[in-house]
This record gives sequence, C-alpha cells and structure tokens, in this order.
Amino acid sequence: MEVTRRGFLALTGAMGAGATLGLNLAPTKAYAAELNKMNRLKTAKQYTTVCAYCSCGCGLICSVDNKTGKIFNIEGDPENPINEGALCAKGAGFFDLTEANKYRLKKVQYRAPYSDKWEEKDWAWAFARIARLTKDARDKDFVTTNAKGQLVNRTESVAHLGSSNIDNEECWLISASVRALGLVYIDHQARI
Amino acid sequence: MSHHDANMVKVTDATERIAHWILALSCLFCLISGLGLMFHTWEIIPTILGGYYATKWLHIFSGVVFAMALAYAYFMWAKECRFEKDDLDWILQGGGYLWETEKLPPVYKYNAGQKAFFWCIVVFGILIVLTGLGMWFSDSLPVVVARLAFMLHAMSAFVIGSFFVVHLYLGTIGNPGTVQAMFTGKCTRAWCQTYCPRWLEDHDKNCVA
Amino acid sequence: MKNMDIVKVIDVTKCTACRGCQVACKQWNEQQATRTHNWGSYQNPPDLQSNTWTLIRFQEYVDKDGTFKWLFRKDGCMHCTDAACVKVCPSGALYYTEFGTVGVHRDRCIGCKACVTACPFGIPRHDVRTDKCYKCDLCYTRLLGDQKPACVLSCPTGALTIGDRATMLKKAYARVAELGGDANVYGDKFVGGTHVIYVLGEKPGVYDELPEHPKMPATVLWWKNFFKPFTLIGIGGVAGAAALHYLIKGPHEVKENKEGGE
Amino acid sequence: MTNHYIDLKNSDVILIMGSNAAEHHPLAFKWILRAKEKNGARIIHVDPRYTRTSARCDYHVPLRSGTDIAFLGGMINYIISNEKHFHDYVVNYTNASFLVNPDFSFDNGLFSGYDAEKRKYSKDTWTFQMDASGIPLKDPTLTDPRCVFQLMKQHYSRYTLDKVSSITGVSKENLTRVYAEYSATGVPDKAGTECYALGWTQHTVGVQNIRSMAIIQLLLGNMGIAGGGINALRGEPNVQGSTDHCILYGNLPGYLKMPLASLDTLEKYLEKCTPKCKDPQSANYYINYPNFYVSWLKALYGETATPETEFGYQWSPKLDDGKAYSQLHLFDRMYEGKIKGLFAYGTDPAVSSPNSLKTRKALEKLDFLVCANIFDNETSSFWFGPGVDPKQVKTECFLLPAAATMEKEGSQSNSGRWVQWKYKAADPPEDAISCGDIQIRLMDAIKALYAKEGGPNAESILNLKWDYKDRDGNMDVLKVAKQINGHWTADVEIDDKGVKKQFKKGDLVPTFGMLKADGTTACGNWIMSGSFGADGENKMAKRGKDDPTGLGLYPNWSFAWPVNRRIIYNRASCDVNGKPYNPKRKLLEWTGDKWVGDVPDGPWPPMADKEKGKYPFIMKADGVGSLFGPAMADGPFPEHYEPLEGPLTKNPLSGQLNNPAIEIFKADVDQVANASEKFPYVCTTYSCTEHWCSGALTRWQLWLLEMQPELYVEIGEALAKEKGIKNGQKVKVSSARGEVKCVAMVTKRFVPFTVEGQTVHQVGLPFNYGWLFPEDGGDSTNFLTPSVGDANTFCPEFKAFMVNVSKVQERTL
Repeated sequence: MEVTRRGFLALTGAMGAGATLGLNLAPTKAYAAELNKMNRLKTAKQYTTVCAYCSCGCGLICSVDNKTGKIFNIEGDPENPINEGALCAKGAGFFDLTEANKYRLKKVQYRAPYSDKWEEKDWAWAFARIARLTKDARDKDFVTTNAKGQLVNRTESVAHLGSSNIDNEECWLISASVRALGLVYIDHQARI
Repeated sequence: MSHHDANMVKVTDATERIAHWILALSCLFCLISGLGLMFHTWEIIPTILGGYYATKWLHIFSGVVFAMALAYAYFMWAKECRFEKDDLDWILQGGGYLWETEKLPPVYKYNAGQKAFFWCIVVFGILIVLTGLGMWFSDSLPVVVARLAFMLHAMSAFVIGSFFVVHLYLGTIGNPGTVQAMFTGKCTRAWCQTYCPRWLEDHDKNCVA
Repeated sequence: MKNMDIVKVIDVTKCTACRGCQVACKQWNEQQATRTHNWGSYQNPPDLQSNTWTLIRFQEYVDKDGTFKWLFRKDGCMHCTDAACVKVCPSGALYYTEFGTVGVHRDRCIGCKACVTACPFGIPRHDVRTDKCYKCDLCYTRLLGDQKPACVLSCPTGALTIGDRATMLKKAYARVAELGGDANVYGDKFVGGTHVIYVLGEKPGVYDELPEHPKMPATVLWWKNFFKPFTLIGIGGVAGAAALHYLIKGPHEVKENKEGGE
Repeated sequence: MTNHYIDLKNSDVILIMGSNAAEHHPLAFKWILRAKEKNGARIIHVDPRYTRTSARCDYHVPLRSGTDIAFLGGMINYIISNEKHFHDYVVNYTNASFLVNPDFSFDNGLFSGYDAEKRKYSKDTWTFQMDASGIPLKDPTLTDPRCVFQLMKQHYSRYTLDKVSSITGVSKENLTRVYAEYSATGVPDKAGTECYALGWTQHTVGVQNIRSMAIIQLLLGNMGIAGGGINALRGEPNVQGSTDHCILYGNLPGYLKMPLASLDTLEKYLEKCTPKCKDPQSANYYINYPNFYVSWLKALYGETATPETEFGYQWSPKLDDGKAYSQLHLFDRMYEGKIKGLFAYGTDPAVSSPNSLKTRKALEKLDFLVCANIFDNETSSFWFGPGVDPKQVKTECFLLPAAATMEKEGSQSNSGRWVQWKYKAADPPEDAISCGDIQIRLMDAIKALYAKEGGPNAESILNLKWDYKDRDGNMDVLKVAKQINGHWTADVEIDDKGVKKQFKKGDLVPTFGMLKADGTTACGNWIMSGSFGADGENKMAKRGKDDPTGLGLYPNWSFAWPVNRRIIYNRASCDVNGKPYNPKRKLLEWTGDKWVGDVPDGPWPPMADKEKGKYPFIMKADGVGSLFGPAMADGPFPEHYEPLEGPLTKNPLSGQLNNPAIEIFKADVDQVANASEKFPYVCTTYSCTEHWCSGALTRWQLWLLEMQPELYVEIGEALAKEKGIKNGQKVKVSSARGEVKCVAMVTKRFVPFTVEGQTVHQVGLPFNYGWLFPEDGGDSTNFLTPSVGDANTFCPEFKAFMVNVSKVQERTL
C-alpha cells in the first residue's frame, strides 16, 4: 500500500535541487548517511498501519527498506484524518515495537512443571502439547448438565483472557473458537 | 672547555637548552594548531595535522607538554629573571634597539626585555594552561567561568603569540650570534661582553677559581 | 528556494506535554535512551542530554493571583540568527543552513565544547563516549526532503508549527493578542531573531531555564571580535615590526673587544 | 463513543470527567483543543487530581474519587430546578413522560424489590404503566407525579448544593460554575459533550456514573448531535473491536446474548432475547435479533448449522442464570484451584488485575498457562516472581512469540467505531506468528485430537467452521473478515425497498438488514455487516478524504459500524419534522422523502409522520432515550453510594453506604478496610502518557522508560508536610491487601478535600509497573486494589480505595 506523502513546504523538486546545489558545505560521509535516511524514506515501500495503544486509531506509516525488507522508520500518517500525522510519545516511539527492540520474543518458550528455567521449543511440539493439555482439562471437568439438570455443555476449568490489542479478525477467531470449546470463563481488557 | 677556546663562553647547559626547546616547540605547536582552530580559512593547518579532531588532541597534548616545560622553566630561570633596579633604566632606553642610547646599564645574565618575556610566558602561560584546562573540562565548571576561560585563552594566545615573535626575531636575526646559545650553548666572548657583561665577569671569576 | 527563512513556533499554551516530540526526535535521529530514575518530577531526563535534543520541562507555578498552573515548555535549540555556537565553533561543525537554522556536521565536530559554554540558552551537550557535541538541527535532512521536522509532525495539538518567518511571526503575534494577559512572543527580538519562537503564556522570567534577556555572551564577543583578529594583528604586527626593524636599524651587532656592553 | 474523535471539534462545552484525555488520548485532545480554537468552546476538567488535561482546560475542579454520581446528580437537580432542559427533546425523545409502575419506590438508598440476602434487585416494579394495547402511558406535560420526569426530579432534589459539596469536596462556587456552564448547552444551537474513560468505569458504581451523564445529555438534548454524545475514550487499540467481537463471558459477537441454561431451545432463547414493543412508531430494531443470532450460528458451525440441529444452539455453551464469569470471578475461582488451564493473550493480569497478589497466587494453582505476547511479562513469568519458589510451582507454562501489529494485516476499531484497515509491513522476527495464526493452528490440533479420540460434546469442536487459512497454511485475514461481514449460504432473491435483487451463494451481504434467521445467511458479527460491499470492496481500507457535511465525518475513510453511521442516534439531531435543531451543524436533514447527511438511524421518516415515522432511538425497544433505566442491576436512577473502601462510615445521602447490588468476594485475601485509621487516605490509580496499561509493552521500550522510569505516588504538599515526606524520597504505600514501594512525587496538583466537615487527603499512583522489567522500577500498584467490581459490569474499583503512605528508611552504605 503506497501512500502519497504530504510535503509541508509545497516546494518539492525545486527545493531539493536548489538546496542541494546551494550547499557549499561538502557533505561528508556521516552526513551522507544522515541524508540517506531521508532518501531511503523516499524510496522505501510504505505501509499504513494503526497505532496499538489507546483507541484513537491514529494512522502510522511504516517505511520498509527495499533491500532488507525490514522496517527502518515509523511516523505519523499525515493523510489519516484522525491524527493528521501527529503522534503522542508512545505512538512516536512505535518503531521500538518492531524487531529492532532487542527484548522482542522470537522463539517459543516452555517451562516444565517445577522447573526454574524457560526452554526453547518449536511450534509443532507446543501446539501438540497445548492441545493435549486443553483436551484433557476440558474433558475431565466437562459440565454437560448443570446442578438443575439443564443441558449446558460447558467447561469451567479452562479460561480465556485477552485481548484487546489484536486485530478484529483475530478477536473473532478467538471469540468463535472458545465458544466452540465450551469455555465460559472468557474475558478481556474491556473490563479492566 | 673555555680554557681551550678562549673566544667561546658556555652560556647554557644541556638541560637548559632541552627545556627551552621543549617549551618553545610546544608553544609554537600550540600556536600553530591553535590558529588552525581559530581561523576556518586556515583549514590547511588541521588538514596537515590530520583533521580537526586530531588537531584538537594534538593541541591539548602539546599544551600539557608546554605546561610541564613551563613549570620546569620557571624553576630554572625565575631566579635569574628577577627584576632589578637597573632593569627600569634598560627599559626606559628601549634596550637600545629602537634609538641610539647613551649608556645601557650593564646586564647580568638576562636583560629586562628577556626577563619581561620570561615573566610574560610564565603569567600568560599559566593563564593559558589553566584556561585550557578549563576549556577541556568546561562541563564541570560554572558556565560563567567556562566562558571566561574560552575568552582568556584567546587573550593569552594573543599575548604569547605576539611576544613569541619578538623573541624569535631578537633571538635570531635581530641579534646575530644569539641563537648559538640555544644550539651549542656557546657564545663568543664578545657576545657575552655585549649582552651579559656582569655575568661574564662572574663566570670568569668562577672559572679562575 | 534556498535561503528560505524557516521559523518553528512553540506555543506553550497549547502544549499538553505528551512528549511525542521528545520521542519522535529520538526516533528519527536514532538517539539512545538513558536509564533514568524518578526524581520527583515528570521531567525526565532531568535535563537536555547529548542524546536528548528536545525536552519538555514541567514546572508547577502559582501566579500572582494565586492560581495554580502547570507549565510545560519544550526546550531545545533556538536556532539563533546570530548564533554564539556557530561563532565559536572551531571546526565548522555548526553552520547556518539555507533555512536560517543552525545545522550540525556531526563528523566535523571535535568535541571542544565551545558551543556548550557559549550558547546563551544552554542547549548543546557534549557526549564523552563519542567526544562530540549534540543539539537539534531542526531535522535539516527532513527539511531538505520537504518534510516537517519530526517534532512538528508528531505534535498532536498544534503547539509546534513551522513555516516561513513572516507568516509564523504574524501567527505568533495574533495568538498572543488572542491570549492577552502576560502572553508574549519570545525569540524574535534578540540574537538576531531566533528561528524557534515561543508563544509564552507567562512572562519569560517565570519559566525555568529560560533566559529573560538572552544575548551573545560578552566573552564570546571579546574573544571572537577582539582577541581573534588581534591575535593575527599581534603576531603579524610584531613580525612586521621586526622586519621593519631589521630593515631600518639592522641587526644588533656585537661590538668586538670593546669595554662594556650595551 | 456515540460520536467519534474528530467530532469533538464540533462541541461548545466539553466536560472531561473520569478521563485524563490529554495524557491518555493525546490525539483526542487535539480535537478538544480544536473546538476551543474554532468554536471558542469551554473545556472543563473535573478530576481528583490536576493533570496535564487540567493544564489545558479552562479550569479544573478537584473532586473526591468515587463521588461522581453526587456531582452529576447535583447537576440533574440544577438543570431541572432551573428549567435548563431542552423541553422539546425531553418530551419527544426520552421516556420522561412515561408513567412508572405505582409500586416502584425509592427509600433510604434502596429501590423497590431489593433482596438483601442475594444482594440483588427484583425488577418487577421497575416498569411502566401500559395502556390496553400495551403501549406505555405518557403525560406529555411532564406533570403527572408518576411520570419519569417528576420521579427523577424528586429523586435528585436531595442532591442539593450543600449536600453535594459536602460529599464531593467540591466548593459550591465550583459546582454552580460547572452546572451553569454545562447546562447552557440545553438549547438547540449548542452542543455539549462528555469525555470519560476508566475514571468513570472503574468504580462499584461505574455504569451508573455513565448513566448519570446520559441522563444529563438527554435532558440537554445533547445525544445524537454533532459535538454531543457521551464519549468513552477507550484505552486499548482494539478494545472496541474486541468488545464488538465479545471476548466476554456474557455476550457473543455483535453484543448478542450468551444462551442461559434455562433457555433450553433456540426458540425460547430467541423469544427471550427479542425485545417487544407494541408502539407502531418504535422501530425496535432488535426485532431482527433472530436474524443476527442464527446468522452467527451459521458462521460458527457452517454447513452443520441447520434447522434440524437448531443451528447448533445446543452445542454451544450455556451460562447458569444469574451467574457471572468475569475476570474477577475467573481469578476468584482460580484462587480456589478450580481452573486448570488459562489462555492469556496480550494481557498481563499479574500486574493489571485487582488485588494482584491474589492473582499471582491463583496462577500457581494452574496446571497450564498459555501466554502469547510480543514481550515477556509478569504473568508468563509469574513462577519466578518475587517470593515465588519455582520448585514449588507445578504450572506448565508456554510463552508464545506473537507478531506485533505492524507485522500483520487486519482491521482495528477505534473508540469512535471506525474500523480501519492496516497492512503488514514486515515479517515478524524469527518464529513469531500472529495471535490469529496461533489460534488457528491450536484449534487445528485440538480438532484433530477430537476427531481421533472423541470427547464430550465433540460435535461443537468438530463442527466448528475453521477454514481460514490461505494456500501457505497461514491465516487468510480477508477470509475471516468476509466471514465476519456475512454471506449468503444459498442463492436468493431479496426485495430491497421494492427492488428485486438476486444474490448467489457465497456473495457477501451488503448490510445486516438483509440477514435472515432461516439459515440462508451466515454472519460472524452482524454489526460489522457492510464492512464489505456486495462487490467485495473492503470498506475498512477506504482512504477517501471528502467531508461533505464539514463536520469531520469523513464517510469514505474506513468503515464505521453500524452501516457506516458516524454519529449514533443521529435522528435525534433533528426536530420531530426532521429539521436540524442546529442548522449551523447540520448532521442530518429530512428533505421530505429522504434523510441527507450522515447515514441515518434507519430510513423511516421523522416521528411527526404518525404513519411511517419512527422515534429516533431505534435500538431501544421504546424508541426513546431512557431517563428511567430499568435494565440496570443497581437501580433505574443513578444513586450515590460510597466506594467499597472510603473515608466515611455513613453515606451522607442515605442509609446505604455501598452499592447494594455489588458482589462481595470472600477469599481470605479479599480484605477491606473502610474508614480505617490504618488506611486514612483516599487513593486512586491511573496510567501516564508514557506507558500503557500494565506497561507490559512500554516498559520494554527504553525511550518511554527513560521518561517515566519507575513507580511513583503523587502526594499533595499538605499531606507530605504532615508526614515529613520530601519530594523524590522512597515511600511505602499500603492498603489492607498489600503494599508497594515507590518514589514520592510531592505536588501542588493534589489538594485535600473537605468531606463532611473533615479533611480528606487523596493520593494516586500509576499502574504501569511490574517486577520483571525494569529491575528497579517497582512492582504492581494493584497489590493495593480490592477485588470488587461494578454491579453491572464487574469493572474493578481501581479508582477509589484507602491507603496509608509512610517513609521508607533507606539503607545507606
């Protein structure tokens, strides 16, 4: 998704050329690298996204380096009518949510009962294990009828919590699948 | 040695000469690199010295050398450079350099001009060293003091720089024969007669003794 | 279009201290964070740093009528027209851009800290690790690319705006007229007019760390306008005088075998 | 939000109460300040603490935490006794004229029908008097002593200035100033709006706080108009969407109701859930409930949902009647050891839940815990938290690396119901995948197990329609989005306003008006129906910038539910003939044959047309706004009750100290200390601009951490002086449930209140910190908060409880 960027001085080409020619301060290496960020921005693939904090729904533009495929800059989307390019402190720091943040989780972590450490696992193992645990817990305590003898088809021993910081489509998948599983202890951050 | 070559007098010893040259060269280097840092148009100086950043550190290091040499020089020459009554007379006559004078008071080792130069280097040398340190560590000083440091450093450079040229001239072509004092350490007896007659007398006495 | 005179207006009466600008600046300029501690204030880092080029200052203030006010002021480079930092910079790292702002050639900086002490607003900061000085360059490369500086783009409330000098000054004065009271425009009347102009709600003296009458320090003027030329004049003059002396009077000859010296 | 963020600019008076908009919704504040610039709007902040919001408002009014209803009740009293209400609006568009059941009463803090043992009301008397045809009796003169208006007048006549001032700690001058300025919007050409957030919801009277304001907005004619409404500034990026899709125990996507055990057939369920109204002028839009619900079941169970299987009604779980399963209940039950497994996606209850020491203990009783996050947090790592010996913890823990928001495509709903599409910019790092992918693959694994082994009610799992993957086996987000929007499950011919339209099986449903209860449509969430055009256009991705009304509706930017309506109840912005009350801000206008402007709340003519016209509040069974709200658990009129923990031993307004309908949790760790000398200070909790929620995302971001590095408590200068606490010193804040160490921030921004003649100090702490990171940042503020929630929603009471503050002797080396 490419977006047009709104220049603020509305002088585009003439400005760039004039300014560059007007420079008598020969750009040196580091300086060229700085300029490069701006040039990279202009040639980068740009994707719009929406901020992941409060619910204003501010638009952001992620600039992705053509060569590495990595995001190297995120700033406000001037086209978005809600924020018109503006961002608060958290939004302005959105770049720090990308993998540039060294604290991001990258591998499945597993902690065995009574263990004092995380271990790295692969997805296949994790899904198989979680599915097994879920099925065992559900089946063991499944409530087909309640105390009054009414058909309720539910499980009270497995619960789901969250999330209001994932996309609608993901929310719906969760909402639908936990009902199919028969969960009733279902809640998320809307309540806190 | 003087016994063998009666015409030459040993006026400086090696330590003195080494100290002088360390002081002089570090001072000169500071001046040149300093000028390179002061005038953007003289970018050639920092360019030769390996860039502005290198120039800064070379300037600082040579400043440190200068400071140490200055301290040594002070203890070496301060006594000989103490001003005497006659010095005023000498100064009033312009040391005989500017107009024909009747009779200059006989000088001991150093004339009043030389002494003045020495004290100028001591005073402004200390100042330039202290202000240099102040600039180096300006972030730990109150801003008013730091600002003064930058200004006084420039002022000291102006004074030292100017005197440096005077010294250079009078030590070389202005007074032929003088420069030997800082190379071989030996000057002609006649030279001594001219520039430090009273010292020569003492010197001869000591030699005889 | 070069030599366009750009002015950024900081209207502190619209600032909500969300600090979007503070982070946007770090994000665009790729400046690291430092580990801070709460020192009893929202203001953190407590002061500008080599990696914090803009900072919101928080100040609890009770005015003369006894009304409590929480003042926020975005601190950072004022981009003076007569910039002390440019004047004192030995290496040409600090320079005037075609926008009238004060740019930084970071690679040229030698970390001499002359700018740090000279700045009447106390803005530039020296970093020991890189031995260079840092300050805002009003996102020079973004300006070249026809983009707003990171801080201005991020500002949610319109407290930060940017444009050509005449328009922005007009707007600033109109805003001050609208605000009335002690409101005032700060920045256009000294150091040749800054390229960052404040609309202040209170008198300048009220704000922490904001000089009431900023000017090029006298020491800088003496240094750069007097001692600097005089160093040349001194050295050159003395050398010239020596040459003249040599030519006119000639070298001072040693008088052989004569009694007494001169 | 009934309105949306940009619409705030259309307001004349903005009351910010229960919100710290400038700090937590900085971009909402953009539009608030825009109103000030463009309309000269007045901005008023009522809040216990002077915040960054207060700094930019016209003025700030400090109010003791937990007394909002008293404050607003006083405003209702002021409006009615000074006749500031918008008469036309009140008579036509609210139930003010309805006559209430003669047996309904209110006495000494209790409404009729209270059962003290169950702590619940029977709502039998909270009804209207009906005429023979079943239409409520009305008195348009509003003078009948049994009409809602008169009952309300009587109810709030007790909220005198003196009383309110004494309860809230707000000076009488400030009260009248706010009341006068705000009620000045009760005229046709002025709009007043209210912004609230967790400052209102997180109380034992949370819902009634908001209802108080709803009553004021209805009285002043501020609902449904540009620049009006009641605007919840919600706190999470897609909390609107996650609520719409109802990851909640009591609702199904689109706010459909979870089946109850007593409703043993689909028919009974639909009968119970479909509201009835005999008044022909009420659209009663929920008459379509069966269409929405059956379409949901079709989306859930696909082909297996047939009339023969009751569309799968019996497979889906049912709740016990009258029982709640909220987060509070969840952790209470977990603490009892009865919950074995927990899935926690993008949430950190070990920090964010009330009485979080209880939560942490509860987690130790789990058999397994599955967390999906982009950073580690205190919940996933609870087993090595402070005071926990891993060797004693049996829980099997999974920490799944999730994709961050810019690493996946999908839609996100803001608080103004704008559903905006976002694009994937880059792949997630290494093994990380989106939560959607996690859920899809996990359900695949579970389905496979049930297919192989069977199990109780395995049909529900096996019949779950679960084909949302693309060719590469990854989540196909468009497939899910289209399933949410809805499609035909058979070829049909529809009569759309006299035009015959043909649709093929699989075609997308262009609007929820076309959903059917006969199984010919499947729709994952009816309110999102219309997010795609019939032609497949993804309206959520629209980026059109046209604004024909000039009111900032931007109808071609993204999609707003329902049916791209930007302001809900917008028919109420016009008089009964469809002429806009305020021609300067023309949101909607009836031109004689159609509505022009925003997407109207239904195509029907305005209500003056007695034949075809409809009342404006089409989602209400009666078609009008509820001044009298019998749906509430704790009373049809909001009434002031003290927080569960407060400084008073007696409610100054009645004999009922706390909300009588709240549920009291009784675990050993659920300690409460009301009006105790040990905990003499009112405390509230909040976030800060620089962090978000539990800080589980923001604490890992060093730029943000730099600005707000560690836990602090804000203390007024007077209290600090009294306690000898200096700014920046380490202090300990304790409650009946726990304690936290933090830095004292001594400030002029907290001032003591005079409540019932005594001085009451209030302090406040942010809730953004936890032990895991940063190391010396302090732990959860929720050690202090009580597990008690609102009577209707179970939102915990984070905003008003009692603490003590004391100095900590710091060890010096």
